[in-house]
Amino acid sequence: QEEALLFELGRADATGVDFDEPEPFIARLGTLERTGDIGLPGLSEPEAVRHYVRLSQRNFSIDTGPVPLGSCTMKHNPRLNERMARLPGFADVHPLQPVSTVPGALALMQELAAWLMEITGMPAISLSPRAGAHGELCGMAAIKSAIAAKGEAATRKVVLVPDSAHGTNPATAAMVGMPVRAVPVRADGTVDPAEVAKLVGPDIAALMITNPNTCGLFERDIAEIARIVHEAGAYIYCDGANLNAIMGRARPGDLGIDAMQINLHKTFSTPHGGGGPGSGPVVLSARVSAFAPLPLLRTGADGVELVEVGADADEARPFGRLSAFHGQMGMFVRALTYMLSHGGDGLAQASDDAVLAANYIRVGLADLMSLPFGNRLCMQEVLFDDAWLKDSGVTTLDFAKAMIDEGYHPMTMYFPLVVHGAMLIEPTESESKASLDLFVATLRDLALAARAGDSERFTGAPYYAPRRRLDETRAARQPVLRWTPPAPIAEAAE
Amino acid sequence: QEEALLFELGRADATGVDFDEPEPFIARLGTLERTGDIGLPGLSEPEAVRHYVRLSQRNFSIDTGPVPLGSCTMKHNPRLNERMARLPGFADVHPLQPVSTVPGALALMQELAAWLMEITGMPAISLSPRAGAHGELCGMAAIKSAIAAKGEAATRKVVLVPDSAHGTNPATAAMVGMPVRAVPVRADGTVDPAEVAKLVGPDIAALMITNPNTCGLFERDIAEIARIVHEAGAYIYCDGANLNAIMGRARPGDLGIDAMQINLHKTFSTPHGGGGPGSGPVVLSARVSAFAPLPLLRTGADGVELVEVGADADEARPFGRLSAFHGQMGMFVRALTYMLSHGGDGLAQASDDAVLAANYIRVGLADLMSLPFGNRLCMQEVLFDDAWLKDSGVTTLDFAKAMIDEGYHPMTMYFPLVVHGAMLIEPTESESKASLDLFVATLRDLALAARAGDSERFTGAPYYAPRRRLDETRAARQPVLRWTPPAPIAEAAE
Amino acid sequence: MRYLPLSETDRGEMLARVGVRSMDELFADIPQAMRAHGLPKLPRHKGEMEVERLLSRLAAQNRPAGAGPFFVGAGAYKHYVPATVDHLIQRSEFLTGYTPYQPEIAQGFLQYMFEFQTQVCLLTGMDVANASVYDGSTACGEAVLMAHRVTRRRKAVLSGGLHPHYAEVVRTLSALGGDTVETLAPDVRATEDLLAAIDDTVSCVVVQTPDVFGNLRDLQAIADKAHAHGALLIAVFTEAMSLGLVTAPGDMGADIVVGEGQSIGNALNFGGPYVGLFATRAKFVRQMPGRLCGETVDAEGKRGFVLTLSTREQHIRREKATSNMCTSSGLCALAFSIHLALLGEVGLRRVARINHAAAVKLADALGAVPDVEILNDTFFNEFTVKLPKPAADVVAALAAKGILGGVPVSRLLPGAGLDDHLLVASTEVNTDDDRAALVAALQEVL
Amino acid sequence: MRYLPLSETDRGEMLARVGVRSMDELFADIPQAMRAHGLPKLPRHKGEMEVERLLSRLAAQNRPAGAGPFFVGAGAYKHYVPATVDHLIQRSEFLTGYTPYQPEIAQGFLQYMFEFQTQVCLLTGMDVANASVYDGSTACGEAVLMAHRVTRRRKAVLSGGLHPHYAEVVRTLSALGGDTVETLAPDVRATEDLLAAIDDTVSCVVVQTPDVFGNLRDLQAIADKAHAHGALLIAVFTEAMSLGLVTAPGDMGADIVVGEGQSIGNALNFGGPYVGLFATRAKFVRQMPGRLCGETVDAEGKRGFVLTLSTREQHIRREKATSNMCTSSGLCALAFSIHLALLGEVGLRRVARINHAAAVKLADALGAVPDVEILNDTFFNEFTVKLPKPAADVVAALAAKGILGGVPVSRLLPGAGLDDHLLVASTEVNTDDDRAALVAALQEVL
Repeated sequence: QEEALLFELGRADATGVDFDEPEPFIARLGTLERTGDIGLPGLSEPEAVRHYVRLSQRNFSIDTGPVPLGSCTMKHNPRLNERMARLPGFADVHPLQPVSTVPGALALMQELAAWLMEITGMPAISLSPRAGAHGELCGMAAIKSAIAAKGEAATRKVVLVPDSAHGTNPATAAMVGMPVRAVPVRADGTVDPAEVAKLVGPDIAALMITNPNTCGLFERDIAEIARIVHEAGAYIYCDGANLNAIMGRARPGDLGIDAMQINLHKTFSTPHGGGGPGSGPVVLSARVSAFAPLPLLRTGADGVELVEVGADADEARPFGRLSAFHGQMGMFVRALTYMLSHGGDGLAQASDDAVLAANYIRVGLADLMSLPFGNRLCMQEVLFDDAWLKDSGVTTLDFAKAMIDEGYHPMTMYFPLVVHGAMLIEPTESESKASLDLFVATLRDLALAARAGDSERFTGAPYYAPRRRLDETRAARQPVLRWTPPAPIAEAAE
Repeated sequence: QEEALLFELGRADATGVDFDEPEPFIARLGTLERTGDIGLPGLSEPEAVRHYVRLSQRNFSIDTGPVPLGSCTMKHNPRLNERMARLPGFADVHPLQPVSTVPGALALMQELAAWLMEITGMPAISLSPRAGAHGELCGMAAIKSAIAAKGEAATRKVVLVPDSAHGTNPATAAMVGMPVRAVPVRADGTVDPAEVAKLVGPDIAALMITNPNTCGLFERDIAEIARIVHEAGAYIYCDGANLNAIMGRARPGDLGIDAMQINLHKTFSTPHGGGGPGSGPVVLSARVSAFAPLPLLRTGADGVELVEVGADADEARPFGRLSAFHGQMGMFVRALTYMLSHGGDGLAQASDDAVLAANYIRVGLADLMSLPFGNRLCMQEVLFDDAWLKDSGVTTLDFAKAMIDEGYHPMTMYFPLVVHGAMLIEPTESESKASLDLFVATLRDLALAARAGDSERFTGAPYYAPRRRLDETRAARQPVLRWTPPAPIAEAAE
Repeated sequence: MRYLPLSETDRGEMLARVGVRSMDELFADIPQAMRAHGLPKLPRHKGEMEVERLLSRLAAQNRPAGAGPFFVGAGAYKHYVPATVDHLIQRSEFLTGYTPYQPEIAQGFLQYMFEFQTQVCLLTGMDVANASVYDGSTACGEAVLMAHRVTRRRKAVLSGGLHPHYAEVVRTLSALGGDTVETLAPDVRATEDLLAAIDDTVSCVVVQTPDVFGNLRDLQAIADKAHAHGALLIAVFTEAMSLGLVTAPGDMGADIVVGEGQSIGNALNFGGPYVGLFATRAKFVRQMPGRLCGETVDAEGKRGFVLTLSTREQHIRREKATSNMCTSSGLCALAFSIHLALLGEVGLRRVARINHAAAVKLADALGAVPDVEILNDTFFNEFTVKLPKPAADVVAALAAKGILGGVPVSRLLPGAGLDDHLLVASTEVNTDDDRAALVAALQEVL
Repeated sequence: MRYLPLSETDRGEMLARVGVRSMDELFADIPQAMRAHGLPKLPRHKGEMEVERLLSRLAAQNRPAGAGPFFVGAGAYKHYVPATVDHLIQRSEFLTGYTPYQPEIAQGFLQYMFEFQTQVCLLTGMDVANASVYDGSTACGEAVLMAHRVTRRRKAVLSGGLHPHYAEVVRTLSALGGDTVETLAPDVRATEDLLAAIDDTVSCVVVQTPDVFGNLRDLQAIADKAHAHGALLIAVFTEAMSLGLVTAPGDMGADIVVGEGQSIGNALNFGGPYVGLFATRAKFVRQMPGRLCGETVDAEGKRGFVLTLSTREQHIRREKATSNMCTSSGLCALAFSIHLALLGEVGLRRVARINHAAAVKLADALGAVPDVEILNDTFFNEFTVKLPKPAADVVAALAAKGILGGVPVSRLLPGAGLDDHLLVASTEVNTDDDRAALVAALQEVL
């Protein structure tokens, strides 16, 4: 059954809430009272429940099946997190109520900060960023501020970005006014310190690197790279999207990283929710820690203090404010709940299991699908390219869409850009061995079918989803971005 | 995708909870410590979530589409009810903690009782019964006790039950040790007082009637029937399953009813939950009110009092206890939440809308489907028979199964027994006009297809459900009522 | 009104289509003399915010178990239920679905029922279990009726260790059906001579373990004698968690096992809804009351599940049914099944051990209080304490100090001469601080 | 560990299949010198019950808005959100789904986004809206950057009525990008001369209404002058509920409308997550940041929805993107959309009127307190009060009496000489008793 749009179901006079009109009073709106209809449709509660329940059923989710999206870390979202985030003491607290009435909220933020610093081995953190890319912006802003503090703002402006970077890295560099220069990736999928050495100089502000990188590999020369960058007077930003691979195995703080965002909705299980909200705290090295944004947390005589104004920031030199209030508290509660549940032992085990699962998939598929950097150990995700599909009439996209018919969310496709037709698979630690075995068996079955020339199974896929393939070109060429009322019949007839 | 059984997914060493072993201690189990494996499978939390989410998706529910089951009143289940029932002050309270620590719980029960008595116009109530049939048992026990108190226990034993009664009515009579005698229904689908007059006598304990009855009709001679029954020294039990038709329009207390159960999961929106839990408070007339079961609520000097012991019951003469503790508190909270939300005006409007919706469906289908008692006004449900399907090769069952393919839960089928191939449709007040229009249009389309001889669409239905028709005969002939481990291969080979 | 989708315009159009001029006319079948005119004595509808405030105010007048030290049991127990359980049972497709009479669109319900039945069989050591009944006490009442059907006898013998509410339910049902019940005297120390009560007129013996006083009972000898006389042994439990640590009734010869499943997956709820577990031997299945799910195949040969053996049930058999029940405890059974799946074998056993350890700790601590005597040799997570004062007074005094210290036996058995007896339970939710607080407070109030 | 499905046996089998002898070997690529060896300084894993207790203890140290009289606003507002909203957004298929890049299995997300975009257009009076950004303040910052792109100028003028946090965000982003910002002085009584600040170098004027002091602003004259000079008007709101009662920014000439949507559907959450609304004129759509959902058809011609115009976005355009954002405020936007669907036109307008009435009542009552002055001529549900004492002290004194009385302007604008100014908000959650309590307490503490 199809589900109509809210605007087709709803009615101007319908409502799903009951409030009595206020008693007559004299309005204080001046001349600015809204006139005319807004045009909003309303639904009674039963209709609203059915509409959204039906809509939900048209979505795939972790709870319904594996979502092996590389670099997205779609792991289990515990329900305890949701329950804790809804405690009135967290959910029903205003960011500007007196600080004396929220000591528990500040303590929670401080505790979260302590865990994240310990996990990453970094000495400072800002909880303010509202998503991963916001965290990148925060980290690069801190680096830019540190450069400015050294009086090099005018000269040190270029950011080095490896080919394999997320699109957010160059976009973030652009937002802090820094042009990007590419660093080629060597044949084994990692960054060559020699290449970095060639590129660094007094114009270089920072290197943005991802580690483990988007090929699923640990940048084994990271320490050497860091040394080269730091000696050149520049800084290292690390994209922390893949932190889930290395908890308890390596600490960014030991690798020479100056700033790194932590996607709480990846490594620390806050729900993706179909695109957000995220949360992207940034850990900072001693080199840049003075340059975090407002607000700051500080341990004072009376416990945790909240610093909201630059003048109160003591030795800190905040570069400003990235958003209103103190950050994504709701996500902090969930992430801390997750961490307390796992403990240090559980977090390390999670990383181990995640890496084991990716390698298990790798060996399960290595004979049928092609590994651009050879059949070697990977981190929490394994990268295939489309060389094995050559001449099959099946593309990476087709293959991914056929996975839908088998009950899976497709893997990350066509990313990273350094390999052709990339398929980046990250199972996470949340899948059982039985689930991994079934996944491997299913992909083997699909791969054999593709090689056998059964291309229709792929090019027409998905067949068993709520929709067949959608016309994205049409959507972009003739954008219809909102509902508009159908023309009245009389008008239409004119 | 299929979903394996818990026993196929789970493992003996897996668990989704974390507890540390207790420190060593000396057990006090005597010789009765359990030895050997229990055989229970465990799941990690991610696996459990996925298992049950996937299972849920194989169910139809009110939230996903209309469930027009006659006499079941599948109405909207507000989420506020769920939230209120989970307040720690209701959900986390023990039935045997000191009464002084639960005044709010008793007050809530008292308030619920007051609303139910006012809606039904009855002077007394027992909240104790745990479901509708339990309420019937309670009501009939009260009647039996009243008869015994008059010294007629040995002689007055027969219960009159109209043909159109629910199966629970005779089963309940059997549980109170009373044989059943049938009352034929007259041609217009209601009970004829003259028939009752013929049957009453000193051996008759009670008449069990349903009003509105299961043909969707109001028993218009109920007052006359009550007079006859009472004059003969007997009592009237009314099945309250269809109370949703008459709130604010008629009160059982004004009709001469002596006892009636109220299904909170029908009229008062507590969730059906795939079969329970229910709750079946019983309202009682002055004639039988002394004979309610324990525990009782009573308004004393210090507010509401809980009477748990017969000796403390003053003028009441409880016939015993129907179950442990005080009843379905969780359902009481939900029902009262629903009532407070609706208010007297909203409850009356709900009944009006429910009756209007049933009649709207009636007139929408009357020309295509057959109405056994003529195209006349009905109450909250409309009854069709299968006369119109004669020679079509399509049965009531086939027609109902075809509704599944159109996105509907089938209506009640083959009940009441007084008509052939009954189809009993109750839309409730929760469906919008658009939903009712679509329902009528869909059933018209189906009816026309059935008449046009497209029998395959029906006899093979459902085609688009998680399962095709299931072999119920096999299930009953070779019952497999639990999972058993597959025989080990070696053993199987022997 | 937010729950009513029809607008006044809709109503007008629909009335016109129906062919009546007003809502009043729709109710023409109700004779004028009987007509009610709305519900004017009830208050007007209220907004959600206002309703929430009203109910929150009532709720706030009650003292939740989780608000402080809590040792109340006697048939309902405070355990920790994972957040996942409550989340899952609130899914629309579980919460708002109907009884699965249409199996094609109810496989989710039916499969969990099949899994639940199996879990109950494993826990109790029995062959078959139904998909749940109202609660433990009604399960007990139905078990006695079933034993009468199986044995064609009409006399039940109830142990003096049976929960008094359960015994009352049995007596109520038996009185209605004209059957006989012999209830033994309250048996605090599990010393009653049940064997002596068994003869060829008895249909069943009903024994609870752990009994209401907390004692564990070895049922084998009772089973043997009952069987020798053609009677059945009905084993009862009120604390399902105990089955993780103590011998299964099915391993001690029970013919029917019934009990309360609230402890697993369900909140205290001031007494309900709970979930009655009901299991028996395969040979008695057709005499069993309640809903049953069975495995079968669909038209394409795929495994599927249906409600089955419904010829036992009221909607088919009418007055010949095994019971008049037509409601199970659906969502509570689902919660039970999910919680038990999360626990698994290792989790259940461990939590059961923690419960026992908690009770042992508490018994040792209370036993050391002057003038306090622990009456049990054996117990699981609850035991009976003899106090130098009426237990009801002590409980009231403890409550005034914020401690819910247990259930006075006098509340369950008034007039039985056990007014100085107190039932005390300790589960995994109790901390050492909780126990220390009880001991300290008890010393003060004694 | 309950969240990790692999057993030790599984791990052993999988390691063998991978061809390594230990977990350590899996991490061979990490040079030994950099290896960490677990996280020994962090505590061990904890059971759910224990974690819940720890967090509940922290939560209990905070004073929730619902615990007593509450008048705090200044950019985040306490409103009543129906239980249905939170229930629906917790459905697995909404909660745990990924960004809808695979539209065939994400039509539920995409359809609500299309509906959300339309709702935002209607509320703001604009042509197009994105599927939400982080919050109102970041929306404001992004709007300025967008205006720079559209006008190819790099100077923004900020009204003195703009929320100081929002102004700070604009200044931070502008400083990073090397752009210029002119911020007018705090404008308590809405008397600033914005028109004078507009010239041909200005890319945009940013004006909030209701402004941070509560005043309603007529934007038309500013829009006219801005347009005459080739600049854009960016209209900002921090209280989405106001759009139900006050003139839409789109009807006063705004080119970009941004604001905070928290008030509809979302809790206070101590500042986040919230939902940033972002709408503009159709002609600017390709310069707009953020995710957009558009209608299209599938291979069978059925209506469907996809993410579209992604050539604006970072994952395609890299450094040429309109923003680096790759996260919307998904679930918060869904909550907004559901709550607004439940409200509908009539509900939104009515709740907005109730808010206004509540604030008018409170203003009248506070205005009658000696030495207290209400500074606003106009307002929606919040206004500025001048006190005879520092507002921060007054707020602290009120808090000690259990009343959260508002936000001292000094907290937002320290050193601005407005220490005796207090922002006070009243919404539909406030009762007459709440207001009376505030007035009484204020009289005591002044």
